[in-house]
Amino acid sequence: MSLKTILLLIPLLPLAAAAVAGLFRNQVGRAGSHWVAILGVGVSFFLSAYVLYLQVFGNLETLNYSVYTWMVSDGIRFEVGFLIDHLSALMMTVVTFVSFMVHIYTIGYMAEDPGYQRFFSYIALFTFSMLMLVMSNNFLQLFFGWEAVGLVSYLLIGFWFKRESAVAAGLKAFLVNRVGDFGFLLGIAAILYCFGSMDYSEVFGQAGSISGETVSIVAGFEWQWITVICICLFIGAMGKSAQAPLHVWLPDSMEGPTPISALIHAATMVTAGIFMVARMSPLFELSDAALSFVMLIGAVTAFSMGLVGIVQNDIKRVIAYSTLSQLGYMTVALGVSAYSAAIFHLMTHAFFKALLFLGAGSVIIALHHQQDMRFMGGLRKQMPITWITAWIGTLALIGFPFMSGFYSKDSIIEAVHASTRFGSDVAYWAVLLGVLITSFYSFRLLYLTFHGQPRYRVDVGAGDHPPDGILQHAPKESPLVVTVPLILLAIPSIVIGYMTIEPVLFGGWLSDAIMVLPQNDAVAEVGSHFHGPVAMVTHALGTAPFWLMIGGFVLATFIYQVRPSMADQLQQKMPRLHRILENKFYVDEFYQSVFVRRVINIGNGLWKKADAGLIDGVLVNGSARLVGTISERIRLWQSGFLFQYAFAMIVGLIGMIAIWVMLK
Amino acid sequence: MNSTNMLLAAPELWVMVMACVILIVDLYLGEERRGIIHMLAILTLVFAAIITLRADYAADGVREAFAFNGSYIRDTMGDVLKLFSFLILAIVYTYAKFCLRQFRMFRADFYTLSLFALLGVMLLISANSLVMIYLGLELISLSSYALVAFDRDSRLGSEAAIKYFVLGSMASGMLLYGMSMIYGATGTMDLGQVAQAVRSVGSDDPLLVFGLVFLVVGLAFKLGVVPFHMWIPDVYQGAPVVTTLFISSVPKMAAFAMAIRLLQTGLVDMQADWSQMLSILAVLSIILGNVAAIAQTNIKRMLAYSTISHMGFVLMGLLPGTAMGYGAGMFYVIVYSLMSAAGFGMVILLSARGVEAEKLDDFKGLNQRNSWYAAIMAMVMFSMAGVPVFVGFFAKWMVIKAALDAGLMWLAIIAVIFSVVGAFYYLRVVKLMYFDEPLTEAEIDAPVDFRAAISLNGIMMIGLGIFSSSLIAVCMASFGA
Amino acid sequence: MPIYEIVFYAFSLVMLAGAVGVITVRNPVYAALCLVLTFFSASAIWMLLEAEFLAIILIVVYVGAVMVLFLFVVMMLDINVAPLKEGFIRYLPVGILVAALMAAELLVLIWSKGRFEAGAYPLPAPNPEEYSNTKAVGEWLFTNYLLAFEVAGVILLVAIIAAVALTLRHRAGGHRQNPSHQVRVERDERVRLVKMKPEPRQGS
Amino acid sequence: MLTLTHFLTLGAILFSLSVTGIFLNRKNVIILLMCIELMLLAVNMNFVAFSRFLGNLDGQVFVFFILTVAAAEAAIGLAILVVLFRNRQTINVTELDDLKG
Repeated sequence: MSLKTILLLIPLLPLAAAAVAGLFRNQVGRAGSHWVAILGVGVSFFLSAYVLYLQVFGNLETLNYSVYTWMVSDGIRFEVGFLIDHLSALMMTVVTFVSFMVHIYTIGYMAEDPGYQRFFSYIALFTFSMLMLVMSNNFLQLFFGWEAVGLVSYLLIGFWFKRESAVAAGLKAFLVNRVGDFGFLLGIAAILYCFGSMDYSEVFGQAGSISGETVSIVAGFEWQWITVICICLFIGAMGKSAQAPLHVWLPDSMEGPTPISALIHAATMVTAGIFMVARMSPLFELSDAALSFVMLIGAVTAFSMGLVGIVQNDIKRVIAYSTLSQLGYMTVALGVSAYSAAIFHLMTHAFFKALLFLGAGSVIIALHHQQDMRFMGGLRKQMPITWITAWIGTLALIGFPFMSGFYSKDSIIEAVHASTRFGSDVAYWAVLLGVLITSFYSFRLLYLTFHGQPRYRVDVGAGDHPPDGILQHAPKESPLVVTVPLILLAIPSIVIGYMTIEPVLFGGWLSDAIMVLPQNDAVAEVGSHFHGPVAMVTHALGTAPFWLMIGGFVLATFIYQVRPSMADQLQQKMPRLHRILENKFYVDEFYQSVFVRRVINIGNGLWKKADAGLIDGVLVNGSARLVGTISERIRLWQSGFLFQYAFAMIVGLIGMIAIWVMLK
Repeated sequence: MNSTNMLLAAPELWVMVMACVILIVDLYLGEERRGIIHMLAILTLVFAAIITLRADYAADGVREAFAFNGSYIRDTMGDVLKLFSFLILAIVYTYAKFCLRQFRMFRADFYTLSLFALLGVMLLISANSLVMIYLGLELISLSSYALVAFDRDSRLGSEAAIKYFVLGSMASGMLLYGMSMIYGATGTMDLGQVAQAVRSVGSDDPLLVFGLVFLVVGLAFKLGVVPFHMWIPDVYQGAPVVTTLFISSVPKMAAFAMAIRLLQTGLVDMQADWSQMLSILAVLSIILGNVAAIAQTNIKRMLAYSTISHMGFVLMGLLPGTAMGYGAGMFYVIVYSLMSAAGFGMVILLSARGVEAEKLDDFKGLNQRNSWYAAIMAMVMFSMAGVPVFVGFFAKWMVIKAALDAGLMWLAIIAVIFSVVGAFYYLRVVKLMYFDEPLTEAEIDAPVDFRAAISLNGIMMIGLGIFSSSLIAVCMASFGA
Repeated sequence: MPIYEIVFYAFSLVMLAGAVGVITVRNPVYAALCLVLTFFSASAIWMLLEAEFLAIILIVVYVGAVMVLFLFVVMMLDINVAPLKEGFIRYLPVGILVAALMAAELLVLIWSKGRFEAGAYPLPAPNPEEYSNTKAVGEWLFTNYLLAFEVAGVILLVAIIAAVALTLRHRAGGHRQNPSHQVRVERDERVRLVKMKPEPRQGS
Repeated sequence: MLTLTHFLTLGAILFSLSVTGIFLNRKNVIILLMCIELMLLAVNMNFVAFSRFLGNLDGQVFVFFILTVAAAEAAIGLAILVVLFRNRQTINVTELDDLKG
């Protein structure tokens, strides 16, 4: 098999699987559809890994070729083409690996769902779209992939379409993403206008030629074309990668099934924006203004979304806000020209965040779709594998030494520190404090879910839909199809950072895809102090991020571990206190009132006011309502009366004569 | 006047003769053998297509040929538009047979009237003089008025018909007033000679500008662009769905051809003036069509407003006055007609015995009732919304590009913004089909030819999108771009 | 030749008066008659323009056929006259304004800088004695405008089909003859031969 | 002396009157149809005048076709009117507002 055939097969196998599972769902049956999908995506993963292997050890050159030309109009080619360099090979492998794991996991998670085949069809279709997006060598295909992953995402958020909230969440995701896509489309249009081409290599080749040209959008203000293009493209990335203030759809997207949250809304699709900006680095590098904008948006997201995560009770929402915050870290990295650090964090994050989501899913199955952490607790005994893997995921997330997240996150913080770009000191504080917050909410989640006493009761006769806190069956460890992916994801979560930091980040491995101007190169600055992964750990032990992380751990342990156990001892002697302390709410309230009321209030405020009020209320619903109101007004013009229609025509005629005959 | 002249117009003559034949054959057929009429009509279209394709006039580099003292023209644009008229009308007939049977209105009148309307469409497409434009237009209009009132017992149908009639006649009156001005200024009816005369008189003659305004008004009414659009929603809603299906598809192509003949052939030197007029009309249509559609609950009415915005896009292709733009407009109008046919075809499909499925809610949960039909409707909606890959995207893209090339940045921006607004109501239909509970579990049943036609029509939405280059090339070649 | 001017102004005034009558009178029958008057005067003015054929056609076709059709429908529908003119006065100012605007725009063009004065459009010499307008129009119709003439025929056919399709109703329970059944009738359907024994004559 | 201006003025006034009539009449659809006839008459007036002053017959022939079409139009219009009256027992323009919005 030639290499080009392999490359073609990588996206087409999932597509074929999607078609079989979707169109012939009744013929192939449930087992048939999951076998087809897993086989398609699995083979696709191994082929991607093979391509990556060839690049790492076989010195495979960068491939850039056209697969199928749609049409040529005015010298602009519309085509499907592949650009296979280190960046895309890495993305392909990550995407197919996580997707493969999620496929296996789905067998267990969706076992009882009537839409089983449909689900497999969708996620295989998603894999195809995502692969087309990352493998693209032109803007048109990028846009197609972009829209296609979005489309599948809405379908999957609204997968349980009988739930009103799921449908609303799907619609919200759609509307918010329209704003981003609009910017993205404008950006592509501007590129087409400036360069007359949709091809990456042609556009990047000419990028320098327009660096001085300006455009006046609002009269009197001259904008650099390149800045306009980059900001428009980044607005697209903000929508897809859920950066503030376009982040509101992501927490709501947790209405979808958990495997989807893991695959699409944590590991792959939401990182498309990060990938896109990294891919466009030859453009972004030319505009300091755009990069500053990127960095500040990222910093705001990284910090504020972490805060919001602290006050959530839904286990998936906590992880969702954590995802937002981590995406913010990646965006900050992009903003300081540390593209390779962003991609590196994207990769490690894909593994450990997918792991955390799948772990959460495992808990959710065990508790019969209970997602509220106030009704969990003490699950470590019943679910040891989930528990251990969740710990691994958490340690990776908070950046514990030697774990994958440590290397990627520390590199970002160092790069921000080293950067001299306008605003980078603000961003530095944001990412630094973000470490404390990340550590705090991560451990809170762990403690509330796996430690302490169970806050649910098992009642065999409770019926099919028992109230919160009552379970029909005792929770037990999930089946192998669920735990095996957890274990397989836990391994890279531990080792991938240690193994790959040197080549990916400092060895210039990604430099065939990413362009950084020498004066902006923060990663090189960090790299000059790099003496191997072990030395990095020893060095880190004396720096702020490590101690902030420990601080978060201590704080969470004190509040969620120490205090409830004290309560256990006291509860027999003091029955009045028993009632208060038995209920975790009271602990939360104590902690809220005494400890960090301000922080909590800010978190709550951000969530309620900014999210629910301003953005949902004014921007999303408000503009929809405005259009609706205008629409209702316009309906009144169509009064149904013949003479008014005639009148409109006559007035139109008189007006046109007046304008074109009389006024000339 | 010799026989070769006659042969050029062979497709028209064939359709005219067959319309009369069907009229007579029907007298000898009982209720139960009406299917023969349908077969005859399809046969008419097939042979008309074959006759049109046997175009030997373009043999040696000649791109156009004239007949009947220059009042009739055959050219590539005309042939392509006619061929698509035949195709779409064949699809319309397939939908209509099913629908008319269901509504117990299966009469030959529908076929004869629509064939005469087709004759009008063909004549208008091939018209090269003011007289032929007027007559072709009236032939379409008169047949359409009657078709709107076709369901004789419908209150809404007769209301729509009288509104259409009064406004349509008024628009013809205005068009004629404009023609009289043009005639007065140039002294000829022949469009080629009009162009020459305009050159010698000078395009800033107020008499010509005056005539132009009236012509544009007549044209705007026929296309249905703001503020001459008022008839469209009422007529689309009030007419029986088969009629709506017909008048929303085939005559639009004729209206486009009429614009080309009048503006490009006849008044090309006044391009600066009509370009401005069309741009105002186009903007108003795109804005009003998309915004007003949002508040609609009746799918026929919603599609009517969507038509208004689509016609705004067609104008956008016309107004730069470039070959690229004309080609883009032609591509758009063909694509629009196909989309519209598919959209109303779905309305017909869902109409159970004698009740039109014209509420948006009738589409609720279609996916659960039949996922293939839901997929077709979704493709149509995506295409209308201009989602990439689907053919509607390419149509919008070409048109916007033509405007950009002509330096009309503001127009392009408005078009893009409001097509994003417009995406909302198209996607609402998709949402209803996929995420809502069906109101009825009734089986959706249709004869095999209907299913084949609607499947073909639906697949065109994506098929023409993926393989759009050849059709675009044909449209461009019609104008030498 | 003041006689031309006198004829022109006289008939113009009658014509415009008739037109005003059409849009203002209450009773549709009167409106139709006003329209007849308008057409009649227009016909006279066309005579001045030496379009004799059209002038005759206008009388024969319009006054003779179309207006009769109008009157026929008005009377058939039997509409209540009184309420039909309500609100007329209320909208009159707007109506006058629109009319004035429209007319002003048209007249500004027509009266501008002698655009249509004799300089630009000189009055051609009267047609010679033996000239026949009807023959000339007829020649054009059947040569230059052959296709248009055919299409006009088709349009009239469509009008017939449409009018019949819209208004012809078969009344339920009505008794209609079917000629084809009548022609194809067999003897057996009409005559029944009955074999019977001859009856002996009574009382013989 | 009579010039083209006179005839065109006549046509213009007639056109304006008919347009106003369509807008002004709110009660009776038949009057609307008559106004349309008036409008066509205005157009015909223009054509005949131009034809005379340009000295070419095209205008007259066009008027012939307009008259033909107008007759057909009147027939169809009145047929629709009859259908309308049968269905609604009224031809009052202000009551024809079932279709709107």
